Amino acid sequence: MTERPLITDAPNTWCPGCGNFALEYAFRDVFQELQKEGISLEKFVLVTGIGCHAKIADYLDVNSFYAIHGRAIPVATGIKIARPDLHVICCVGDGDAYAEGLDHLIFGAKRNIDITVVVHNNRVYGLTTGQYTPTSPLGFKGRSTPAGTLEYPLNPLELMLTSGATYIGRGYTKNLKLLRPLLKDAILHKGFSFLDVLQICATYYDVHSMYDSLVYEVKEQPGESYEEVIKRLREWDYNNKAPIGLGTYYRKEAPTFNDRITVMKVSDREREEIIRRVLEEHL
Amino acid sequence: MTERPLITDAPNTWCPGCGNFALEYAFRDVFQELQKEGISLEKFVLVTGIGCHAKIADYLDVNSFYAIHGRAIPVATGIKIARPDLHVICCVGDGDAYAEGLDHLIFGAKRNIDITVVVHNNRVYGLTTGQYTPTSPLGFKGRSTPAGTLEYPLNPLELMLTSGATYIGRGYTKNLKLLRPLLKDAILHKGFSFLDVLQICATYYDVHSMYDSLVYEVKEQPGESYEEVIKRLREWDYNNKAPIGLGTYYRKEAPTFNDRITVMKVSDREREEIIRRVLEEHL
Amino acid sequence: MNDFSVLIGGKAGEGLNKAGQILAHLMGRLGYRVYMYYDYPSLIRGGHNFSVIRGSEQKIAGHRAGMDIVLALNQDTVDFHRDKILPGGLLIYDAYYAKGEGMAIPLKQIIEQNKAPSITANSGIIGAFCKAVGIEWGILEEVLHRDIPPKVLEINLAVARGGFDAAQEHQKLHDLGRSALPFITGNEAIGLGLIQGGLTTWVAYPMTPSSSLLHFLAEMSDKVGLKVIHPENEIAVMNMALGFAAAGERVGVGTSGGGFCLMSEGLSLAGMSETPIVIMMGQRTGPSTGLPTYTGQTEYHFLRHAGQGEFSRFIVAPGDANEAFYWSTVALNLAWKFQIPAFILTDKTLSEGGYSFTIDEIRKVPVEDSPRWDGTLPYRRYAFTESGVSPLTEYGREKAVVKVNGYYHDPRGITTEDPGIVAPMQEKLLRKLQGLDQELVSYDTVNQSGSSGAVVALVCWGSNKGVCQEVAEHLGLRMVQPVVLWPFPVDSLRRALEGTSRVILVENNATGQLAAMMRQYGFAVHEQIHKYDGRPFTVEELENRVKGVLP
Amino acid sequence: MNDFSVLIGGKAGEGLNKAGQILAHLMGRLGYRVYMYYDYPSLIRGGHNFSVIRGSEQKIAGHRAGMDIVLALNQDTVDFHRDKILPGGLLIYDAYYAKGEGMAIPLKQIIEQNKAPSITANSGIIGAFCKAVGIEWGILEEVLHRDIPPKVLEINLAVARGGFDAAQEHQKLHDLGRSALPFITGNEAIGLGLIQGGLTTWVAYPMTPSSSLLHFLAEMSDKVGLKVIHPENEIAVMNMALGFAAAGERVGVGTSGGGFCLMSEGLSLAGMSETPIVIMMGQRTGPSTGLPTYTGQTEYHFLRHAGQGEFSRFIVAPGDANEAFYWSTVALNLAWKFQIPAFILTDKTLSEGGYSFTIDEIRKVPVEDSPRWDGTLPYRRYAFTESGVSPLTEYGREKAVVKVNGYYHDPRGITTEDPGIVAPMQEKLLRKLQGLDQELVSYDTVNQSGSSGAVVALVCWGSNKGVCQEVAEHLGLRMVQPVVLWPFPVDSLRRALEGTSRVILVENNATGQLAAMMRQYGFAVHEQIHKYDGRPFTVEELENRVKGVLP
Ligand SMILES: Cc1ncc(C[n+]2csc(CCOP(=O)(O)OP(=O)(O)O)c2C)c(N)n1
Ligand SMILES: Cc1ncc(C[n+]2csc(CCOP(=O)(O)OP(=O)(O)O)c2C)c(N)n1
Ligand code: SF4
Ligand code: SF4
Ligand SMILES: [Mg+2]
Ligand SMILES: [Mg+2]
Repeated sequence: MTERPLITDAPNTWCPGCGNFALEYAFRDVFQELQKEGISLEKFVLVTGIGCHAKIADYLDVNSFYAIHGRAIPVATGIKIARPDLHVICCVGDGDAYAEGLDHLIFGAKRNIDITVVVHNNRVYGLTTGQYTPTSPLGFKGRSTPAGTLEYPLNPLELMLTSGATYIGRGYTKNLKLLRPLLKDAILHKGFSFLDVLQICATYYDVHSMYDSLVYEVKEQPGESYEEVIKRLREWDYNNKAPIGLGTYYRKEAPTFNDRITVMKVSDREREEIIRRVLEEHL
Repeated sequence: MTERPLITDAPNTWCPGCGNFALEYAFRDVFQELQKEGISLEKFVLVTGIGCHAKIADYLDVNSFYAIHGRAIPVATGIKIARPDLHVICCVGDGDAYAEGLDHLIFGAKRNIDITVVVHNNRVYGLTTGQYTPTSPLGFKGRSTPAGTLEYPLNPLELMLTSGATYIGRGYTKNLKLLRPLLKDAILHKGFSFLDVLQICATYYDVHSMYDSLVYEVKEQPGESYEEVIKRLREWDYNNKAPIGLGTYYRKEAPTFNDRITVMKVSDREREEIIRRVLEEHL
Repeated sequence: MNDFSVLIGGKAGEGLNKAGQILAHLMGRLGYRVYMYYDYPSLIRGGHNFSVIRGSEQKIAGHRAGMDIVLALNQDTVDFHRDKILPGGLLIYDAYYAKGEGMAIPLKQIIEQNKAPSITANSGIIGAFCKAVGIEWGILEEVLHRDIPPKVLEINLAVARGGFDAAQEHQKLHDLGRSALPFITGNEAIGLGLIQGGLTTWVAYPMTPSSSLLHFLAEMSDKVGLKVIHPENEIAVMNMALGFAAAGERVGVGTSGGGFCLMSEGLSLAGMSETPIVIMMGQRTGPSTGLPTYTGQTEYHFLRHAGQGEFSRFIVAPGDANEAFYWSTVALNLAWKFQIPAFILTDKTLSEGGYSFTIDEIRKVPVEDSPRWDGTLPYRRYAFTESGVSPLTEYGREKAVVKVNGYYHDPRGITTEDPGIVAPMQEKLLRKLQGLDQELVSYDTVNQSGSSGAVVALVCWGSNKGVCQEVAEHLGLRMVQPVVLWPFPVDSLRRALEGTSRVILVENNATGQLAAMMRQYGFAVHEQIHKYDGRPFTVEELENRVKGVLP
Repeated sequence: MNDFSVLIGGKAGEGLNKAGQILAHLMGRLGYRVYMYYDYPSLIRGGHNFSVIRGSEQKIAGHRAGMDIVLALNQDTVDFHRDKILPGGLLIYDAYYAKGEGMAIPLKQIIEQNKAPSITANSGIIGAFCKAVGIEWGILEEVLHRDIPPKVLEINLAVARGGFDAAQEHQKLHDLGRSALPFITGNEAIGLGLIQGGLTTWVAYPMTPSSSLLHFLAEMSDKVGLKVIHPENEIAVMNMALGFAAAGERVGVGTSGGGFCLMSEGLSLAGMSETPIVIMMGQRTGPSTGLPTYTGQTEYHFLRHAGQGEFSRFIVAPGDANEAFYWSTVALNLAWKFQIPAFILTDKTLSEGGYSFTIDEIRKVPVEDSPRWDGTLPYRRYAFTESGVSPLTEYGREKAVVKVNGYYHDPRGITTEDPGIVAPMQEKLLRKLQGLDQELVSYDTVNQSGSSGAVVALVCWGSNKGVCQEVAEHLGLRMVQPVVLWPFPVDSLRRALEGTSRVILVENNATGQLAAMMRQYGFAVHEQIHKYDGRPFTVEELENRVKGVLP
């Protein structure tokens, strides 16, 4: 078994107090734990969008694809279809996954492709210096909306349930103790796993005291109906003050996209044979 | 009041038996009715994507923007923000609105922009000759999936509710009597109105006998809770056989995007004055 | 020389593409080399569709304006095409749905007698055609056996026989006594060439004229172990394909202009991250949705420059099915060998046109790949090398940490903003073009035909190859066709144009895209012939246009 | 000549951009014309940021490598920049966080004494700077009053005073005795130019270096009645903007390369549907995410050819703030007058650089619009005209049925596939370029400076104007800068280059994009100087590079 520190020597450029650190360390710990449980480190692939969150691709010493803004999920999908043996994890931002590339998030869930999507949801565009995102509250004063936004936020958990995600949870970067098992759980879930992680942006949207006063741990309710799950998911609408549940909200066993694919290997010789045969059909 | 036939002389190229005819005539009738009720015809703007459905932009003799595949909704949004006095209606396809441009549909709903989106949902790509769409049933054998699709369909009604649409209904091209009042209702609703219209594709997906045996008219239930609405919306999942409700499922009064904007007009002289002032601030 | 053209026309939904193929197969049986042009508007039923099938002793890749036979299933066909009938030619038409001068066939009656569906009118008029040109019933029977699905074979045979019996012999189509060649479309040739090159995955979103390639590969997927994925849109297509490539698949994507726009951001990511990818780009008449089912040659420069930043790419524009097959294999090889995007640039004419295909004339190309990682640790995805190409490995290899990155990065793939790494990394990206250029020395990047000593040259690219070649032969001109469009084959083109004093460019666009590129490299362009109404040139039309600019 | 440069450096989050502005304002007060370069990596806190502020008697638009004063808030600044200090220059540094040779200021103590936040270190070191160069306290006080928000003014004044008192006079910065000019960034100049041109709507998604224009216009929106919309992504941006334009708004969008890729399909729709639109395209170092906060000039050809099909467009690349203002107004006018997309092509250097701005030197441009519909029925959105421009009206006008269409269409805007309409419609789209070319005769599309009789010309575009102009002056060369990049100003460029025998191109890219375009139009290019590490040229660096290629 490799003994790797798992953190690269790339200089870390997150702001002091940034919630991304918690995610970085949680991932490191979970990778180490999973390695002990027999998953070799080469089997992890981290796919990221662009934003502060995405720098994690440089910081964690595992396979990575540092892709483009909003497009981590299709990249991850390609990797997973090609190589079902890999654990493909997307670290994406809320601007990334809920604005620029929202459709891919929904289609990932719809396909139940067996990847894990972790949204570093700081409810702001961090790297581009503080504009609103689809989960910013109504009236958010960002640099593109100095007079306040004109839209209500989306509730990503509800959206994911509707879209077919088979694992849905919410984490919080100030609750590392919960974050680790959540990440591990999501990674090990077979099917499309979705985690919305409330991540503190120390510079542009530091609402940790608000979160601290509202969060509580949810307990999984295995026998629940779909409507009951929705009700729970809607307890907090990302806008008004309400109790904010952390933990696993939903989990379902279902065939994944890969489960439905069967492909055989064909040699170069066989290919030529097939081409000849096709051409004969076209005489 | 103008007396216009409302159907252009453009040669109609839909297949015999195509459900788009029903939509064309329903629109014509509704425009005529609304004109009688005092909305002048110039106030309607039809924005379309690309596909068989989109040809309606050529056939109806009203203002139109025949846009590109998947992008009718942003075009319509721009028109509506610029000109709140216009009634902006998007005729889009299921490939168009649920695949290529799904994000725009969700953001239209999220903004509660006061436009009407009518999806000609034939559950197939018509114009590109019969591939599956996001509402085709699992296992659909289209030209890109000869062995059958590997994904469950989306339920667009549920997705729209989650996203913030304030009017949600379902129509059927073989029920013209219901289609007309539905269209009218959706157009007159203030806020984002969404109609999924089950449209027969005579050539690539003619399931009218299935629909005929399953459809029934839903009655609006004004006092319903959100979870109850969802339950009703989920009665049919676009995959399995189940009763298919037609009519209005949801309606809510809420401020629209335009309601939240206030813009004043500024003359060219005033502009120059402001520029001078800004420059003085930069000394 | 034997050169024979037949046009069959009717409404969309009447199977005119299929009918054209049957006619092509019939001519093939008589030893003809065949080309087929299929013209259809963007609609599913109705309108006016037609196929022109031309057979010749020589291999051809273009159609003529004049027709020996016109087969009219409706009045539109008579009205639109009667003027094209050559002296001594013949109109064969449906006696019920059309009026005209020629041979009327009571198809409606025949169909009714046989209680056949109306779509069999096709077979009926093809029966009449066979009789008229002296093709034996037995040959038609055999072709229909191959081309018509068993379920409906009997009924089609019956109607074809009815048509055959109702017609009279008009002009004997000479039997060349050679065996038939496979008849395939440009897109089928691309698909087969890719399969030959070891393609394992195809990702595409439907868009004319690339859809038929998606359909063909989807049909083939079971047979050749191909994964064929049709995702939510072209953005997903491109990025998913890059994921496949990074995971070790040999992958390609197909699209047309509008879809390609959406891929261009991912293209730039491919460039920066050095992820190989093959892109089939089928041109049609633009701008925007333009004429979705017609042709054009307007995306050469767009492909050349698409995506922000500067990086190496390869563009090839095959001129017929043989070239399409061969260069598709090569494009896959070059994409992987150099870890760059490789474009197969086609247009509707090539992609959906039908060609006699001669696989035995095609030079065999073995599957080539990137240099592979030798296991030295740490793995450096972007190791600096003389060639600019770094040894490749895919995710999951023991001990390798594979970091793919769209930012500027150090050799390990970790983001850097250090100007001392950025500049050599940019050079690495562009240095591959030199290797590519050298590699291409051993390929025929510029085709030449016609009169090799002629001082007037017709220069064209892509699907105009066929018509230009013929016109050059008729008029004693030189024909020069760059097949590789990037890196621009300056030396080969210079050699091909040596001794010319007048260079005439022929393009299906309005501005002259190859002309602009040639000028950039110091080549003189004296005349430009453009066509931009969505229709390809016929031989006659081009010949007249060329005569108009000859001194 | 008075020419003075100061560099202030520290970590991101320490307000070094703001500090640079204050320094610029201070020099402005002494009558200097100022240019500021701001260098920062893509991160929010930490790392190394610095601003170079240069004042000169003449207007300048570039920075020098050598510094008269370096203000170091940390050790990195000392380490990275100490070599740049000119003979007689001075290092002023924070006594606690840095070590060096020069003037140590006990900023930490001053801050602690005043119980000030650490970000005020900025003001402290600026105080020291003022004392060192003999700027009176009163002037600094006045500038801080304007530049620092009232809430934190007192505390900053106190720290500044502490710094001022702790420093010694070193070298007197000559007071030129002229009044100050406004100091604005390139993006602010564009924003103001667009407002001057009657902009009513701005739609954008954040992307460096266009974000600051979005922010500026968002701040201005209340004052000038501007709608500023930030939608879900760039695809929405472009298509939404086309909706605005069709509804009668004067609208623009802003982005950088990756976002522009996503707009290119909508761009082609603008072309086909003849919907006017202004696009501000801020270049940064590519490919892909590249170096998001650094500069480049790699999208000229991409803009020229983006989008499928062929249609008219306008591209202007201003070289400084004055040009940015003027040409932004003009771009809006031309977009509307010709119903085409008009690009304002900038780069990070121009967009985020600071310039002394002289509005009074800018030729006044009245707002121009399309010819308007005269009410004749039926309204024909795409009426054929000699100019190719059809009279415009927007949705909602009584009796007008306005049909906008991205397919080929007849004059009413109804889809057609008729080759007899398609060809003239394509010609209509391209004919506008001729009108545009004629229109541009009355504009200075190519700038010339330096020694007008010189036989050696430095040719550049965009933000390289400033450095090239200076180098040309130093070396007695001619400086030629095409501002309009499309339609390519062939005649003006020819005139500007008349009499030259050696043409040296200077570009912030690796392949030479202007060079390629010039070659295409038959211009000789003898030497090419490239820089592609994301950093702009300094005057000295360019001068050396030019000397290296001079005979
Ligand atoms: C196509 C495209 N548009 C815009 C950008 C600029 N951009 C970089 S990161 C980012 C937003 C980041 O926000 P989020 O995803 O929430 O990440 P965070 O920085 O908050 O972690 C944007 C808009 C880009 N890189 N690409
Ligand atoms: C960007 C882009 N991709 C692909 C296409 C090709 N295309 C035209 S219509 C269409 C699908 C139409 O399906 P749908 O929206 O369901 O409309 P329908 O024809 O069924 O009415 C596609 C993929 C296109 N025009 N643009
Ligand atoms: S800006 Fe916010 S999200 Fe980005 S590094 Fe700083 S604290 Fe973290
Ligand atoms: S293909 Fe289907 S949707 Fe299209 S016109 Fe024909 S029946 Fe209608
Ligand atoms: Mg964020
Ligand atoms: Mg459809």
